[in-house]
Amino acid sequence: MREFFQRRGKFRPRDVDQDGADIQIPEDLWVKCPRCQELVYSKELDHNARVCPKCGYHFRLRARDRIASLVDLDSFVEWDAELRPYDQLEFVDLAGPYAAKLKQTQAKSGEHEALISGWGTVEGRPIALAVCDFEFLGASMGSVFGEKLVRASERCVAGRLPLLTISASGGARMHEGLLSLMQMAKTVAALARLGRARVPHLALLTDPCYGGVTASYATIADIILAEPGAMIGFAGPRVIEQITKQKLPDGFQTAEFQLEHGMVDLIVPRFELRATIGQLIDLYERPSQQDSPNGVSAGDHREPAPVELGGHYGN
Amino acid sequence: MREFFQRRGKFRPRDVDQDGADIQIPEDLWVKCPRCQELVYSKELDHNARVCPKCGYHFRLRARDRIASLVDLDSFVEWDAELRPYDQLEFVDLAGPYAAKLKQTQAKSGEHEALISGWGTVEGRPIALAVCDFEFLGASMGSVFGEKLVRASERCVAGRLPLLTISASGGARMHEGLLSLMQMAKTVAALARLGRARVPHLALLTDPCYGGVTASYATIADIILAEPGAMIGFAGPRVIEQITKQKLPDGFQTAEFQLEHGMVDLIVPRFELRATIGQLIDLYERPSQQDSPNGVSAGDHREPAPVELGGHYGN
Amino acid sequence: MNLVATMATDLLEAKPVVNPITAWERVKLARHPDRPRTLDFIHELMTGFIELHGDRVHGDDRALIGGLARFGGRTVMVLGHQKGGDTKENLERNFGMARPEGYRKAARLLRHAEKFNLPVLTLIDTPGAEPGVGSEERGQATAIAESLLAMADLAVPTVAIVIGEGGSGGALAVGVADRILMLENAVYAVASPEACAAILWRDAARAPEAAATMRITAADLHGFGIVDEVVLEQVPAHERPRAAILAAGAALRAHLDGLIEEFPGDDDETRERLRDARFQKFRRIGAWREAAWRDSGLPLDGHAAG
Amino acid sequence: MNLVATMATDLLEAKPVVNPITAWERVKLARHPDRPRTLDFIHELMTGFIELHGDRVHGDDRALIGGLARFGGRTVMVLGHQKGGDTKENLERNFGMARPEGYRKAARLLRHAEKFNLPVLTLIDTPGAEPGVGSEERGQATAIAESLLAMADLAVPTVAIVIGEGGSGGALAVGVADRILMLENAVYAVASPEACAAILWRDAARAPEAAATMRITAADLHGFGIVDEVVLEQVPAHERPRAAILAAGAALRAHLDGLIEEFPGDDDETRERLRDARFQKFRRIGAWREAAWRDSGLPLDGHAAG
Ligand SMILES: [Zn+2]
Ligand SMILES: [Zn+2]
Repeated sequence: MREFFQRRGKFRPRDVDQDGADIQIPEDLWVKCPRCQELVYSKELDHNARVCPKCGYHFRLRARDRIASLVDLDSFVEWDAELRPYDQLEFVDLAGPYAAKLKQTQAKSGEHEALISGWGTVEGRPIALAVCDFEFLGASMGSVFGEKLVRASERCVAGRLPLLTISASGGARMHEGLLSLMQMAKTVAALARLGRARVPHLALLTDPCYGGVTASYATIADIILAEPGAMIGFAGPRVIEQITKQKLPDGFQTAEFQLEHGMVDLIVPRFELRATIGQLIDLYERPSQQDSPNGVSAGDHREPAPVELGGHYGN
Repeated sequence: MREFFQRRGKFRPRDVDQDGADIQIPEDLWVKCPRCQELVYSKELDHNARVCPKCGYHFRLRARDRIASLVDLDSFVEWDAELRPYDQLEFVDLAGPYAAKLKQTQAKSGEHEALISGWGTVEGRPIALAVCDFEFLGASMGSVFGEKLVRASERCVAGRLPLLTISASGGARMHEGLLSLMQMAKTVAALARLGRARVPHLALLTDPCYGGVTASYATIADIILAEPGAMIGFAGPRVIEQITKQKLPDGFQTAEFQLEHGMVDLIVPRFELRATIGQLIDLYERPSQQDSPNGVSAGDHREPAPVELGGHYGN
Repeated sequence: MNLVATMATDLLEAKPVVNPITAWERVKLARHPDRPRTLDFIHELMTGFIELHGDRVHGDDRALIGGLARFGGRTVMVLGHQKGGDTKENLERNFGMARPEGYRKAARLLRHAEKFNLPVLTLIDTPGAEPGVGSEERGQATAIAESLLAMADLAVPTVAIVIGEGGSGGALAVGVADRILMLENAVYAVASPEACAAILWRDAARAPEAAATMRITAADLHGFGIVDEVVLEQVPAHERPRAAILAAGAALRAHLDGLIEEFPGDDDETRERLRDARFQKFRRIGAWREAAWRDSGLPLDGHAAG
Repeated sequence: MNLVATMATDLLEAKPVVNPITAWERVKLARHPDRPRTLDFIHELMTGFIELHGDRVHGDDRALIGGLARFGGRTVMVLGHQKGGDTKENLERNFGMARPEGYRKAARLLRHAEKFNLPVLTLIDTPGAEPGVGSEERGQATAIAESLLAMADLAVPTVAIVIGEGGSGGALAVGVADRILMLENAVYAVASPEACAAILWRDAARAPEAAATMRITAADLHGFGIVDEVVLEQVPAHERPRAAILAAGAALRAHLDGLIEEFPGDDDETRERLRDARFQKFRRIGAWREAAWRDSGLPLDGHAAG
């Protein structure tokens, strides 16, 4: 099997504060699959798109790994990487000031914020991406997250570029108080404009996807995709159990549960995602092109192109 | 108590085929209330808007009685009374040809079709009405029903006149085959135009309201009112019981059930209907009139005007 | 002539386009278990189909499906009732009887089509909307009405085709189209012949008689001006499904091309003109007369001015 | 200056508009059982209120109500969370915690308001959207998102006022307004101080500390540029409810008049201008900096250019 993508450590962002090396996972590490409990060789997992080869469990992906796994080689151009979170509230909790926590998190994650945005091509078709990095404070929705998403959306309106949002988030960022909550309104208002411009917004919900993200931009998309087994909801399962003292039903809040309850359009296994996105862009981008003389479209049943990944960041 | 309206026999349409006298209810008849099983003196029932004085049960109203109970004295002008149903299918069932059945029904009901339309004023405010007469073949939705409703709606667009539909129906008229079914599309398409013209459509659902009527124009209204206790649904309870072999829940398909399930805006007792309709027209008709100097609207809390009824048809 | 009379359609001139087999025989053909179903048409006629799921409020109805696909060089939104091929699939598909979730999904996908200016194709094949406690609780009537409204209001070209059973409001909910086609052995009725017979003959077994008088065949409905084109089946579709599918595809293509030629672009004026034409199409459907007033001394009934 | 830096709002200039009582004391005032609630405001300030019910898909939420009324010589659509006055009513009102039905009703009534060009007033008073199995099954997140979208897209003037507790996404769902007002002792927060304390201090009892650092008071939020006007309470609203209601009414009236003066009529151009102004309002909210690239040799962090 081809390598699905290179190890995460190699997609080091260009402007990290600290060298990414200290958070690289050694290639010979064994990882325990949280679903089937089997041990999987880390390198094998990477070669398999971080999908458990034993049971199909989809491990979480870092934002840059996700982007690398989707876009054509060397095609991704990042936007607004210079935006930095800022502790306007002078928020201090048990762990100390938010400002210090930010520095720590930036160093540990190698990212400045929880959302990476930019554009690239998928099977040759341009698309904008806005991708959550759950390793950055649970991809909570702070001011920079909101601002980056809004700027991406504005570029999409201007350039008539379809937008793919890929979400995984614990919800709001409490350290930014109501400014964080307001990012729900801000991003929805921006995407409302994208909608009025009739530019498609595709959303991919990945594990875990909760709170402010699910209750704002992610679920008003034109097409809602989800990864198999992803946990998706408004309130987290522990909160619900604590408050209602109810045992939660089996499979509660999984992507499959959301499909059954009418909340998502389709569940796409990671291996098929690139092809599905390509096919969707294609459907929107050439709505009435004559593509064959005999009345049946040709070339719509593309074979998923070989997945070429990650190389442009380093290897 | 004032007479709520005159006996139905007196609202004889101007152009009946046969004299209405033979279907007048004698004034001294006793009527058994289907809910509380008490005997009510017929005249007392009429004086009480045909609401059971013992238990509040709302007896069904004929279309012209309903109109008389709502509009200002002498204000109603009927539309399209000259439209006649026509047996295009040459439909024949166990009881004989549809054409013959129509004649019989017209004679017995004193109406030419199941929908009476026109306009009048309610507390001085002009409004169009389209009212089902359940006594006419269960107010099934035939071609004339549809055509009259469409013409009424077109007049409302032209004159920016709010439309009140009052429905009670068993559903489609099988004797008119697919022409009957298509009246659902035809009326909805007409009301879609009314909607695009931003003219309000108020709907009152009364007992019983099923099938094609509930599944078309009646439930796409801007405001949906229902009479207390009215049975409202898509499929009838007997059909559902037969097919599903399930016992139906208590109160299934009542107006109160529909309110609880989010399908109607409010339940209006018959005595309050005139005032509620007046208030609603008022809210739409003068959306931003300065009606008091101190910033709080005056005159919105009108006392329900004394109900003056029916006289213009005869008494 | 003293009589004011109008007729929306002219029955007298309608001629059967096919051999006279009985209406009841057609009902049996329309319901034949081997008759091609919606997904067979989609897979044969279209490419790149991506099924979209869910009503965003309660569930996903497997009896009424829809999604994006390429057809005739265009991206279209395709919707249709889906019956099952065997008992297991029929249970999953609820025998093609949609629930409120199905109609709400339909309305959602119709709005999606309008947003992206995609033409809509619908395939009709259902015994009717599901009658049931749950469906009533979740507003079956309201859901159907809203799907009708979404179709009536749609500003993109729409073509519907009845491929099997066109059963009542549950069928019409996705049938308010600019063009309505029917396969020759499909039927389209206000109620099932069995239900009609049970009510009007007090005996469901008299369904064949009911079927005949209800005028439910493609030829009848073409005669009434409801159906724009009858797609012939050289042999019944269950015997040669691919031939029927391709014939349907050619007809769908021709009507869609015609509509797009007549209503090109997505500017406000074209959209309004399209909606208006659709309204006028349905506006004409029905049979009625206009009588003079009784007090003018004229007879109440007259002959149709065909 | 080498540093590229922006700040959306200027905290440094924000001054408390009232006596410095603690944030936690305000939380207690905001939740006081005798504090006037949405229906008290409606009945005192408006006439001819007709409550409209139902989401047309599943139910009617008594925790989030709405309807038509006359206010300031205009017909308005008014929406608000409704807490109960006693235990019985609180159970009926679910303590003001709306379910998906409530947010879907809100979206429906917002579209209604737009259709008839009626301005919208919303009153915010909720601990938050209900967390529960049923709410999740029926798409609580989706319902909130669609209410946000409906408000963002609305082409009529909207004024929101936080009258008590503004709790998280469940509050914001009806808060995407052209003007946002707050009563002086109301609070508005991304999470309850108890929840925040439980997570960040691992001890819900430290809610008072959390409340202080979360900056949830009207004065704070006015300082951040989120709240347009703080409506003073001469004494806490539960002591003299009518005075607070009338003060709120006057402020609502002034902002609504101002909006209608700025955006008169319902032509396409005005509607687009109104939507655009609303977008720009929310577009500005947030705190961030723009740093130069590391490889340009500049420091990553800098001072705010206030
Ligand atoms: Zn595994
Ligand atoms: Zn009684």
